[in-house]
Amino acid sequence: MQTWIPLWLPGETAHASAVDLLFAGLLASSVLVLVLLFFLMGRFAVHYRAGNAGADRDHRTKKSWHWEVSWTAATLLAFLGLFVWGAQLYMRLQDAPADALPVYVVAKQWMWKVQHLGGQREINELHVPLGSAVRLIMSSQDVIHSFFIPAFRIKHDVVPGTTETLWFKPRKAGVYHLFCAEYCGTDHSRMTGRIVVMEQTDFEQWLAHQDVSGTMAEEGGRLFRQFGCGGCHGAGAAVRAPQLDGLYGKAVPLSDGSIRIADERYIRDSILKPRARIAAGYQALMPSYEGKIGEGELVQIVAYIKSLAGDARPPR
Amino acid sequence: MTARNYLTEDNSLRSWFFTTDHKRVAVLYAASITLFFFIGGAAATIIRLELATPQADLVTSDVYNRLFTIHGVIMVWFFLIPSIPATLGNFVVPLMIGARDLAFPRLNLTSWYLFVLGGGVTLYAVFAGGIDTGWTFYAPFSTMYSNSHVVLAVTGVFIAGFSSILTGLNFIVTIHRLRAPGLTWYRLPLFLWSLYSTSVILVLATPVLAMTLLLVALDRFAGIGIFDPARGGDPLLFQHLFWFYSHPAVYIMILPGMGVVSELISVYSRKAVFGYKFVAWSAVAIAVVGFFVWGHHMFVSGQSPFAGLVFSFMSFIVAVPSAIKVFNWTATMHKGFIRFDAPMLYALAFIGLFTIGGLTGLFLACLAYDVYVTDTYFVVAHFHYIMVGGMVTAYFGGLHYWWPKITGRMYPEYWARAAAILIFFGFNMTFFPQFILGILGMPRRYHVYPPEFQVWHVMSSAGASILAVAYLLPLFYLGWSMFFGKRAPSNPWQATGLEWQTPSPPPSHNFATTPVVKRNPYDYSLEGEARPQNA
Amino acid sequence: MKNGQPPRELLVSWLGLLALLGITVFASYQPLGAANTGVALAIALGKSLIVAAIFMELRRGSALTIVFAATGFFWLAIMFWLALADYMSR
Amino acid sequence: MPETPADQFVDMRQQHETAQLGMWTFIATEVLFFGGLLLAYCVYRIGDPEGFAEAARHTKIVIGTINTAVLLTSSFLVAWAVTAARLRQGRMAGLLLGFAAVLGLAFLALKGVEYAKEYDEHLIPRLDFAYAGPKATSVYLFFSFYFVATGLHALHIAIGVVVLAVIGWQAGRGRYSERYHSPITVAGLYWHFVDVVWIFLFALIYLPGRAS
Repeated sequence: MQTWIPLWLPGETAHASAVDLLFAGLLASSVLVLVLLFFLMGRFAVHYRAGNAGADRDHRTKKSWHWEVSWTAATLLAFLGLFVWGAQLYMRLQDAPADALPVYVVAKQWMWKVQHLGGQREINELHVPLGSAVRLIMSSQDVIHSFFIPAFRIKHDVVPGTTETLWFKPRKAGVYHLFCAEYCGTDHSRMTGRIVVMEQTDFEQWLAHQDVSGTMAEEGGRLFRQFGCGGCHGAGAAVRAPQLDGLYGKAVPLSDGSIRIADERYIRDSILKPRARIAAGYQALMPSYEGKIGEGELVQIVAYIKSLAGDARPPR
Repeated sequence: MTARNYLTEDNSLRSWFFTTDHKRVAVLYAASITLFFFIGGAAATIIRLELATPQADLVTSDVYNRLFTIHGVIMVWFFLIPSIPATLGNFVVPLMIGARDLAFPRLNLTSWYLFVLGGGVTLYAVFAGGIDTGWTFYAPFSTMYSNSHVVLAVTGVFIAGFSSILTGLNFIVTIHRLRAPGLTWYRLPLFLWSLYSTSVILVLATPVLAMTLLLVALDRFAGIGIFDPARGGDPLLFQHLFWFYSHPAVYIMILPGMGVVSELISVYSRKAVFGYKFVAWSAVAIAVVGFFVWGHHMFVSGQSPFAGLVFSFMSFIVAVPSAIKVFNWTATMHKGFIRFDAPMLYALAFIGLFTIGGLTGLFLACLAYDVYVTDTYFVVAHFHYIMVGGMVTAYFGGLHYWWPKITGRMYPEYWARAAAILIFFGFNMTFFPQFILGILGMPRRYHVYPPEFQVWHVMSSAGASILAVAYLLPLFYLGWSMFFGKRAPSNPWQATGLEWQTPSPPPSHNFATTPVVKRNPYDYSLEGEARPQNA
Repeated sequence: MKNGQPPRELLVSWLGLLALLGITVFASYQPLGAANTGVALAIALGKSLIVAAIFMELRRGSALTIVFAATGFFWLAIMFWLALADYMSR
Repeated sequence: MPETPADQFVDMRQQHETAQLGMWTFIATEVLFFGGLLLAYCVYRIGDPEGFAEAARHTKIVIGTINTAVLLTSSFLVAWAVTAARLRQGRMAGLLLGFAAVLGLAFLALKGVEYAKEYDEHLIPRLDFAYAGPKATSVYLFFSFYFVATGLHALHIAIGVVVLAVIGWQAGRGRYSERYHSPITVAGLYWHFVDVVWIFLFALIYLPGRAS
């Protein structure tokens, strides 16, 4: 990866290749415009310099509107094409594949804390298997950070108070840079890490060799009981609260008539701001857990509630 | 014995600090922004020195963060935004429209005092320990987590904001109400069209920044929680409010430059600007459409994908009027009598650098590509091509062009051309490598960085040292020319504008008799002879 | 206008404004659901138009003055439209 | 009495039009200034309409309504004063502006009473805020907005009172006429604008949630 004068960073996902193609398109059109412009400027500057008395300056273009209309139309068309190209790639980035492997990321000044479904934890490193799509569920404990993997051509801000997601599907084993791309204070430039892409079998071995006190769902379940959530949400509870079994990924009708998909952000918001969105047919009784649950605990509870739905696929 | 002019009218210090003459206010502004330019430049110099190696060796991370914050805050609010409008604009707007002064001369002086006060408060924040939020003051870092003088700095910018609002207000009203007889809108020089558009942005966007900064300050010391997620606030709301100002502010920092270049290209090509109406209205279009695009700073921030699509689309649209201008400037040179005086060299450099900056702007408007290069050095390179390659170059071009009018002296042409060329090369050497760094994935605002990026950083730092020398040159030869330069005639460039039809330097009241405008601007004969607007 | 008497149009506008104030307070206590907000804002807009047209003499103002008066609100609409476009589609 | 225009103007008419246009431009600036704050209000109100309704019920609608009437009346007096001044009824104009300024002071006094009540009810964010109930977060944000918005508005009123007093005094000495009335007209525009801001603040702060 180390060359003396690096000129290019190879893209290592299918998305990265598509982005690189887009880059080539943008670059080609820009260079075309620049060459044309510099050629004309250079030619005019030389040929029509004041010293060149011999240049033909009669028959100047007087009427300008057809020139104006044609170059305006040409630029507009080219821009529209580039817009559509960039936009459809971007929209593809919004939908993670159904079988993507969820990994939880909590950002804080100045480190990335990662937890896998099996409970394995790592800091400033993210081990992922080759050939499988990975979906990061990210939240921040303090300020805004941004999860940036240059080799995959993706980044997304991690904003405190909400959950953001990002997915990728590596196609080559190796070690890649992880950067924090949103300025976050003193050690912003040291909030970096490694993305380690391993063969499937190596990855499983790696998972098995980590110290684990329980899967995320198990730990989340412990917290669920510790906070007494089951007192209302459990089967046969005295208070009538929505059942959480099979909740994840479902469409939930709300009391204001709208419908929300129960994704990670919904579950998280429902714990922290339970009164903002009330499931239809229920009373607004639940207290807010804002400030009572740490960011790391929260993702475990979310993982637990997700596990109640049987599988961990992202919502459609 | 020279005739009395605005410089020699009264030499007491008091007459300068209580002047209501727009020309003197312009000189006051020029002096103060020059000071700020070199303060911001000093910060940039240390940054570039530090980045020559991947490790931290010159300063600590906390100091580094303060340096790039100061560089940004000073350069944006205390140099770029007032640069062309408050100095060149202040000086030539009344002259170009044949008026005796701006509509509100006392307000104009007030605006300079507010600027100095805001600058003073900001500098105090710097010397009291600095600010480490970046010029963008992103919440909740600025409101909850930063341990630096955020409230002071924000106060300084807040005050300076009112200074720019007052300048904008003054220009708008002046251009509407104080034009000389016969000076219709389509006879206005294009510099005025772009200053008018700039003023519209100043007046309508700056108050939103004022409110945003006020909320940041209140969030910080009064805990109102508007941007604090722990209190139910939304950090993205800060970004919406901030960029509602700060994206249009980018056009505050380029439109005046476009205006200057329109003047220069025409004068030194001895030809009317090609497609006058298109160039004029494209300035207005940029000012208006520029308000619809701010969300392109937020494509990866957690804004909804739908909003991303809208903002991306609008960002492509706003690039069209800029393209129109570039094409028209080039067409203006066609069949002209092109002279390569220093201002023209700056104008040509502007077109080239601005075009590169603008085209790379398309990369950033393009959703999927922006996801990759936003918050990397690609963005840093892009906006320096616009702000420094564009605006600062245009400022120097305009400064040289109107220098004889302002000081009554000619600058030394040889040195001026040398500086222009040196600036052009130093600039490209500094900032072009940063595009490559961005494409390699180097994030911005990094104090230490992985070693594979070093070679490009070294090149950039080397370029920066050339650029630093190049920017110091004009300080010396322009300073020299103020006292020893050749005396300037009233119209050294044989230009058509009204400002050239009065002595250099102009008398205190600009014109002996109010000029009557009879012609379009840029009226040159086929042989390149100028026909002044009032002839 | 006689000495010591207010011009008729000013007097009428003032009484109209006070009447609208009464109406808006009354209406806010009526259970109209989501329409309460709409009614309150519509009446606020009505009151502002009276103030602008009569007290601020926009009614007799030049086209330019009217454009200037409207500009601030147009730009406000841009800000609300695009920012809320984000919030409503999240 | 200045009967000749300032240096940069050709005649009084041009000077007057310029002053007016300047004030309208300033008003456009002010619209966007308050607009930024209103956007914050709208975003959070849309996020939790019921929370904001609940919070709004804790505002003092009687004082708010009286204050609205006070401002509307003072605006009316100012408009009347401008007409009077142009007709060279200087004493009359001075008196009316004086009244208007006094109404402005009354507004501020009532606002003070209101703040005191809210302090007693522990509704001041950070300083003294205690609110039990599920909607506490939204109530907090609402009152943050409330104090910033009304505080800034009160600052505008305070500046306006000083301006009205000075202009009123000048008017009383017969300074203004049909020929020269820019300062009084422009001051009036400012006062009416501050009134308009209040009209919207009243609808957004005091009226929500009254019906339920």
